[in-house]
Amino acid sequence: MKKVEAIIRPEHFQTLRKRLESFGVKGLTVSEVAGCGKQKGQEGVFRGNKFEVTLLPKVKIEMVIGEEQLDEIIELITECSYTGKVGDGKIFVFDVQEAIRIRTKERGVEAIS
Amino acid sequence: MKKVEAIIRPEHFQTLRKRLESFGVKGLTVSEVAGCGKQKGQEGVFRGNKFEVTLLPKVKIEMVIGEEQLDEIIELITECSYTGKVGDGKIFVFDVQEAIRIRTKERGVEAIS
Amino acid sequence: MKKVEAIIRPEHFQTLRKRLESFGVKGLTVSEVAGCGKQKGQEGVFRGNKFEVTLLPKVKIEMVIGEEQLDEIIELITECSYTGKVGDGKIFVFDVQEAIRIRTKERGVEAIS
Amino acid sequence: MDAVAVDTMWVMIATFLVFFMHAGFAMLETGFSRSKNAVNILMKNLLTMATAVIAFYVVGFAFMFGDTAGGILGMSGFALSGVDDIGFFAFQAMFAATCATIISGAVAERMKLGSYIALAVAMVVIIYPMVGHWIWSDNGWLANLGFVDFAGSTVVHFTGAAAAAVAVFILGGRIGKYNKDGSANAIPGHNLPLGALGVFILWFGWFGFNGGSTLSPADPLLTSIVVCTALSASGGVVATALYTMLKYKRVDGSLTMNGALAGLVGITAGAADVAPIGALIMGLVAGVILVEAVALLDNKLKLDDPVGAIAVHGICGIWGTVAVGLFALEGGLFYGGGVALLGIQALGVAAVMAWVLGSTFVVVKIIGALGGGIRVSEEEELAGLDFSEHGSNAYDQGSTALGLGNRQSTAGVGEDLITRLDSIAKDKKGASV
Amino acid sequence: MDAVAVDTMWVMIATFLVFFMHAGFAMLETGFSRSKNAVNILMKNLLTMATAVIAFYVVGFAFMFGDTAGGILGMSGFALSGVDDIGFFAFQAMFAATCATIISGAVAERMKLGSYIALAVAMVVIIYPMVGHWIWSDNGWLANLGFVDFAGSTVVHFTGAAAAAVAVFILGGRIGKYNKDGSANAIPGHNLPLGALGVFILWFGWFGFNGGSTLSPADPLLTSIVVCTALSASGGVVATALYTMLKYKRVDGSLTMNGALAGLVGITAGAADVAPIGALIMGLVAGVILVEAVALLDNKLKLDDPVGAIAVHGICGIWGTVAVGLFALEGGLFYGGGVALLGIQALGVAAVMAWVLGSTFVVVKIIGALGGGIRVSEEEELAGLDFSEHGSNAYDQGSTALGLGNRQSTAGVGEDLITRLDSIAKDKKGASV
Amino acid sequence: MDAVAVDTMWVMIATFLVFFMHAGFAMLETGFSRSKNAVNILMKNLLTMATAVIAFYVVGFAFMFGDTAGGILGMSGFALSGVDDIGFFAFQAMFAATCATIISGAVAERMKLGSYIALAVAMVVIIYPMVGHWIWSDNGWLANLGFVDFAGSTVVHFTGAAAAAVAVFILGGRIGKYNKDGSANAIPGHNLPLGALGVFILWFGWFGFNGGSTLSPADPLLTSIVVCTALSASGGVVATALYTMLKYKRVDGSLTMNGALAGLVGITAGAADVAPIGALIMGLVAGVILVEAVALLDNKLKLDDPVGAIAVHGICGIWGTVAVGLFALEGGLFYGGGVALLGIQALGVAAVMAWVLGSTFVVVKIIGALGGGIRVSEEEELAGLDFSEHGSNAYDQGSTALGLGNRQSTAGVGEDLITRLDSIAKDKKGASV
Ligand SMILES: Nc1ncnc2c1ncn2[C@@H]1O[C@H](COP(=O)(O)OP(=O)(O)O)[C@@H](O)[C@H]1O
Ligand SMILES: Nc1ncnc2c1ncn2[C@@H]1O[C@H](COP(=O)(O)OP(=O)(O)O)[C@@H](O)[C@H]1O
Ligand SMILES: Nc1ncnc2c1ncn2[C@@H]1O[C@H](COP(=O)(O)OP(=O)(O)O)[C@@H](O)[C@H]1O
Repeated sequence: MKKVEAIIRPEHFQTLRKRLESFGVKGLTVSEVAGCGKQKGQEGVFRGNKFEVTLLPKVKIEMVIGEEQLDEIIELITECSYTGKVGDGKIFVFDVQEAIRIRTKERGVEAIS
Repeated sequence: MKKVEAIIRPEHFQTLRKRLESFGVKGLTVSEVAGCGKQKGQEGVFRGNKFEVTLLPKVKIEMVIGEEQLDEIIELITECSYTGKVGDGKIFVFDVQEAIRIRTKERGVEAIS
Repeated sequence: MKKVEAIIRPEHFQTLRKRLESFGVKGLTVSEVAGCGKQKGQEGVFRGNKFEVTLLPKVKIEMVIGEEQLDEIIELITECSYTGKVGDGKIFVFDVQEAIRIRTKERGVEAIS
Repeated sequence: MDAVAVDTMWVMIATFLVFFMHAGFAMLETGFSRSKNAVNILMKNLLTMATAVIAFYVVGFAFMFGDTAGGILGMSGFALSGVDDIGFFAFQAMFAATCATIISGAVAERMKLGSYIALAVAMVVIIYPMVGHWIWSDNGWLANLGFVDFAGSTVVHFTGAAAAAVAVFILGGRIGKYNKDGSANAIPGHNLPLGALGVFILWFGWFGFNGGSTLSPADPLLTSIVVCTALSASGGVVATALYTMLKYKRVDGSLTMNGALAGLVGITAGAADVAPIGALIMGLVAGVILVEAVALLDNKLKLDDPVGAIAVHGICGIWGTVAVGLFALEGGLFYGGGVALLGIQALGVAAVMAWVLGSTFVVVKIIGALGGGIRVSEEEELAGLDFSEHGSNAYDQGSTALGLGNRQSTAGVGEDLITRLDSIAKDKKGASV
Repeated sequence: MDAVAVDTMWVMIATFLVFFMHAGFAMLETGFSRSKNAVNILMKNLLTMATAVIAFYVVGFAFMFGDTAGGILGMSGFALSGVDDIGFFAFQAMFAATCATIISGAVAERMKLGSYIALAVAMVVIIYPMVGHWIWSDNGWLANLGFVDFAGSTVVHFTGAAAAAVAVFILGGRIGKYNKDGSANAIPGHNLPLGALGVFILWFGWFGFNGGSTLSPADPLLTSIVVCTALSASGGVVATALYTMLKYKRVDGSLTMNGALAGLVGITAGAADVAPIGALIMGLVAGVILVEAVALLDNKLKLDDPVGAIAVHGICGIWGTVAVGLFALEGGLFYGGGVALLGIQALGVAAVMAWVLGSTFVVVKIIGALGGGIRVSEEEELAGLDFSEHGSNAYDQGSTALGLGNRQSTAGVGEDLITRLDSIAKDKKGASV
Repeated sequence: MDAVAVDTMWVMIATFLVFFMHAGFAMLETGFSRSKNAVNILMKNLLTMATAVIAFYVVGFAFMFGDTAGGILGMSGFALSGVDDIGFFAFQAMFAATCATIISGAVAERMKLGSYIALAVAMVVIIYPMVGHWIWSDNGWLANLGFVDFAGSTVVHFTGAAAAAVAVFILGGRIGKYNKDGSANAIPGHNLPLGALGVFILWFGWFGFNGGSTLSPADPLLTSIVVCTALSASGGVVATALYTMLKYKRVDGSLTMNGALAGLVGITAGAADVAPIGALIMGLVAGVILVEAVALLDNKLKLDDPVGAIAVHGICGIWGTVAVGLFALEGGLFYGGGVALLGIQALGVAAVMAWVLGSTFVVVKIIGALGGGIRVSEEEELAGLDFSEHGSNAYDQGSTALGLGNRQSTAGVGEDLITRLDSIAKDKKGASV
């Protein structure tokens, strides 16, 4: 099993979610994060003082999936989240030792299917 | 060392936290996440338009623990977070390369005990 | 590649971010989390009822970096986030299997530089 | 210009101000409860005003101010038939709504909307008009005894709070409020700025509540009434701030806000009968009483009242009524008037308490029997009443940041909630509407 | 004391109350739209009040109440020259601002600030005064026909809503509102407690709106007007709550809030001409109409109106105007008055509709042509108007928790937004200011 | 109906409106500062009202309006003894509270609650009454010179702002406000909708502030005063919006809100003496002055004033006072009145400035010496004043989503905060309460 962690633009999330669902991804967990990287912040004005917005809102998606799906899922994420402008985000892949479904106590691939 | 990542129902969190504490877990980190899986969303109404609530709020608990505690902790989480209905959540386990306690610069198991 | 996960005091974040930037870290992702560990909570009063604040706000920083930077970055985080009082936080290190930059489809170290 | 026009103007303006107090109640109660129940509490307040105006128009006003049947209840003027001074009706309708809405805060976060509205209607139709007839109609038996309740510490505030206490007693505390060992947990309100706004609005409206009760700006006591109102409210604030600092080591925000209301309730009965200095003292005492009353109700009596309504309107309502017997320039104990007035005031409070506790108990039991209980299911309570009773949440701050939009912060409590909503909806209609 | 002073006082107080309604509009509209556009909607409301007062002072008042040119338009009193009763001007200026600000809610979340202000000025300068002259000036042609619109269901509310409909029609829906198959999505408002506060404030102010339209507290109808206003609003609330329960299985929070306004708009034309029972029925009907109107506009007509302004002020404005023909004690169909009045009322609505739709269409087209369109860019709309048009967000709750402070919840939408802001700023100035 | 009753009614209503301005101040200041200090700022506002009413009752009113001691200070009427017109007292007490509460916004987010209250009491007891006696009592020396300050641009607003400037100067900026190179950072307010609500409430109340200062609706100038107030406020809004668009390329939300207040402060002195067109110009100028004043104070003078109180009430207060010398129909420079009045106005401002700066400096230094400094500890400031001074937070949005409930967003700043709270509590009591 692998954990895929994708950090993407917030506005891409809903499309990606639907695509992943059709593809057959069984579960995922998302959270609001903020990030910085190549993409530079913006400038705000409040009462005449300029301020820099150094962190940009991103969405982090975590999915634990079977190894065989990995390439296709990476493909799919890359496709859905692409604009070609800096800030599109990153995908990271990790090894997973074990997965347990609390409801059924199933373990391993069963737990995530 | 292992990292245990549990995604559970929000309302189970406080009990679980207390149980983990009594069990001897030394530290944990939680965050608010949203997830989807087997559990289907709900339907809301606003100004007469129905809308689907596709993501459900969950709590993510991250704990880095010693390997020997792993089974018992999985047991404990499964117990506390169980209702038997879909949506109870998942536990994932990862390898940890290193842990450092910032305050003391201790490393490895020392850092988390 | 390694993933460095640091859980630190919120008020240290901005300094750390600037230091990491000067050091040459190319990207990072942060999120708001809550944690408990050695550090005990505080007591609040609302309408005369005392309540315990069991979870303290922390910031979680995630960075995927090249292996060669690991030691220096740990050093840097430890330095910036140190007060010597309990609650300074932890750093965890994980292996990363793969990294992909969505914009360019670069993989591996290229993706994070 | 005839005097009638001037009096009419005064009463109308006071009517508007008392109406506006309901914005204050709504904000206070919303701010002091949790965000997952915010829409519900707002609806309870808005619907109280709406149903109260209608019910008081059809029946309540007649019971309260109609020709008396033995000093007990009025019996003419249904749907305003034969009523000349309908400006007075408008003013009084706002008072009736005030009395009823006091309950909404105390039962917040767990009482079914339908059951609550049924109770509010009962309040406006009979429970409150009965009290009002006794004390404010020309021939009420308490009025005839010389009972003094100028603008309604007892008639409006204590009546509402006593009914609230009954409802809370029957309901029980919110899930998570009390531990097994009987100790109480703090359940902090979710938006104190809204709560504070509510307090300012209430204070503002209260000037109309007390001042308007003169029914004429030519009343030579008017300015004194306004000054007493301001001084007592101020006394309440200062006393609560100091006393919580003493008792809890912090100036408790939400109690100090309640303190203003404690002072206001405390002066409502006596505004036309005491001196400014008396008003100030009454307010200071009310502020201290409030803090103790909240602790007592919360920890000892286990009446879980999220906004402090029973303490503010009930306990301080009693204080305000009884304090007239102490501070009244005419007949007050401290001004050499002996204990006669004090006795009458106490008797009045006791009589009203007996009637309100008893009648409300019966009414709530009937509502519960007809509607399958007055409390929402445990599951709905955990999820918050907003989503289950109203289908959407009060806040949606996240939508912009994440594009998640529809992520419901309170929707995670169990899969079968939705499937049960239709039947709940039916229950509710059966129960009350 | 002379009668003039008393009347002046009454009109001034009513002026203040109608002014305060704008706080209500601002809160309602802010609460019902998304947080990323909150500053923008607040600015639209504040600037509407400011520009309306000035524009009505310079031109609008003269067009509306100046010496008539053939019953069509007034032609004297520019900048109040030669105007004696400037208290009446103050009162009327608040009405003009009300009419204009109705648009702001309907076009929320996507219309350029500059374009909106240009439209608001046009409303106050000519579109609204024309209607007002026809109906409220001594020699207006509709007034002469016997058209009844006591406090402005048509003059103020319908006029504003009709103009709003035109602007919304030209603008189109918000991104994400409609799916390809034509179905509508819910875009929940971000802060219903603020919305509810807005409703309470509006209701409060409406007492001045309707009550103040007597221009004197000596008007024997005053108390009846106040009672009718309260009953109709209450009817609106109750009907909406029950009807949404029936139709959607939940008491819809935001629609019930709108229901109060539906009842208020519904009684504005007839407040001085109907009986309390008539007012109650008119309000009940308005509440049901509202729910259907919102569904109709939203789903069928695809007029995306985030706050329901067109339904509340437009459809219920028509209802209120026409209902006078049914419920008026003198001349109403239900009171044996035949259909004459009904016909006049309908004619009036039709005439006003023709003028407002036509003139607003032309004005909006001109504004669009001069300003490079009236709608913000897609990118700005996604990011929210607050950051792009005002440079900061409405909320910054996060700063304390995280020390992040400057994390902008709405700033992530695209790298070139900032670089385009200067040119946008220039466009905007060209367009309207 | 006697004229007295009508005048009383007018003054009472104005009293209520000026009271209500404090809801506006509270909302504005809360919205413009950070959420971690929201309870604290609310408490400061509520306690200002409460202590001001009491202190003005006991002492302040006597100093201000008592029989004069050489035109410098009043010396009779303590605790209202021998005072007939206590309605006038009520009205004036609200003014005194207004003057004091101006300070609360400027010192927000870092001044100890106890120290602040001590300063507020000093304002109401002596600093403000001294100024008031000079200008508004029958025998004040400035009044005798012909100084014009109709409703208090100088007496109330400039006095409050000058004291605020002293307190801010002594306090220094908030942590993080100024960089080592002296440049200023933006610290955005956390809730602009609340801030906007505050502005609308203030404007609403201001009609009572200026209009009520006639003390009678029979004053033939009343309607002109109301019109001038509306026009100047509108001018302020429009000018700020346009000027920030010019200067910063965006219509700055919070400055435009301040712009309304700038216009209101700007017309307060001259409302009864200028023409509508003069009022409009005064407001427009005030809006521009405001933007420059905020920039100047923030960046050059380094007076860190989170809500812009010093710019709004101070700089625009001076402008309003001096502008009377330019725009007064009688005696104004632009109306051929020469520079005499202008000189008197300038002299008045200078005299008031000298007194207020000097006396406030001494008072604040004394408070600091007695209370161990007037500023909270760095640790408390970082954590937010809410938790350390009041024990709970203003918002608890998270409880529903996560069931975390007690997670304190501001509680993470250091382990020894709690252990120090008791001693802080003691300090505070020593200092001021
Ligand atoms: N090395 C990294 N470790 C963790 N997160 C990263 C890393 N680099 C980038 N990110 C995340 O990805 C987001 C997009 O990266 P950025 O460099 O701005 O764009 P791009 O991927 O198009 O070059 C960042 O905002 C950050 O949240
Ligand atoms: N493969 C997965 N990867 C990451 N998170 C998952 C995965 N599957 C489920 N989750 C998380 O667990 C939660 C519960 O899963 P769900 O499938 O709804 O219930 P159950 O575990 O009872 O079958 C989801 O809401 C989601 O947050
Ligand atoms: N074993 C752990 N697993 C995950 N997070 C931890 C663990 N231990 C500590 N943390 C996180 O680190 C934070 C600081 O830890 P704490 O024990 O309070 O201080 P210190 O590291 O100084 O001993 C905690 O609030 C928690 O968020």
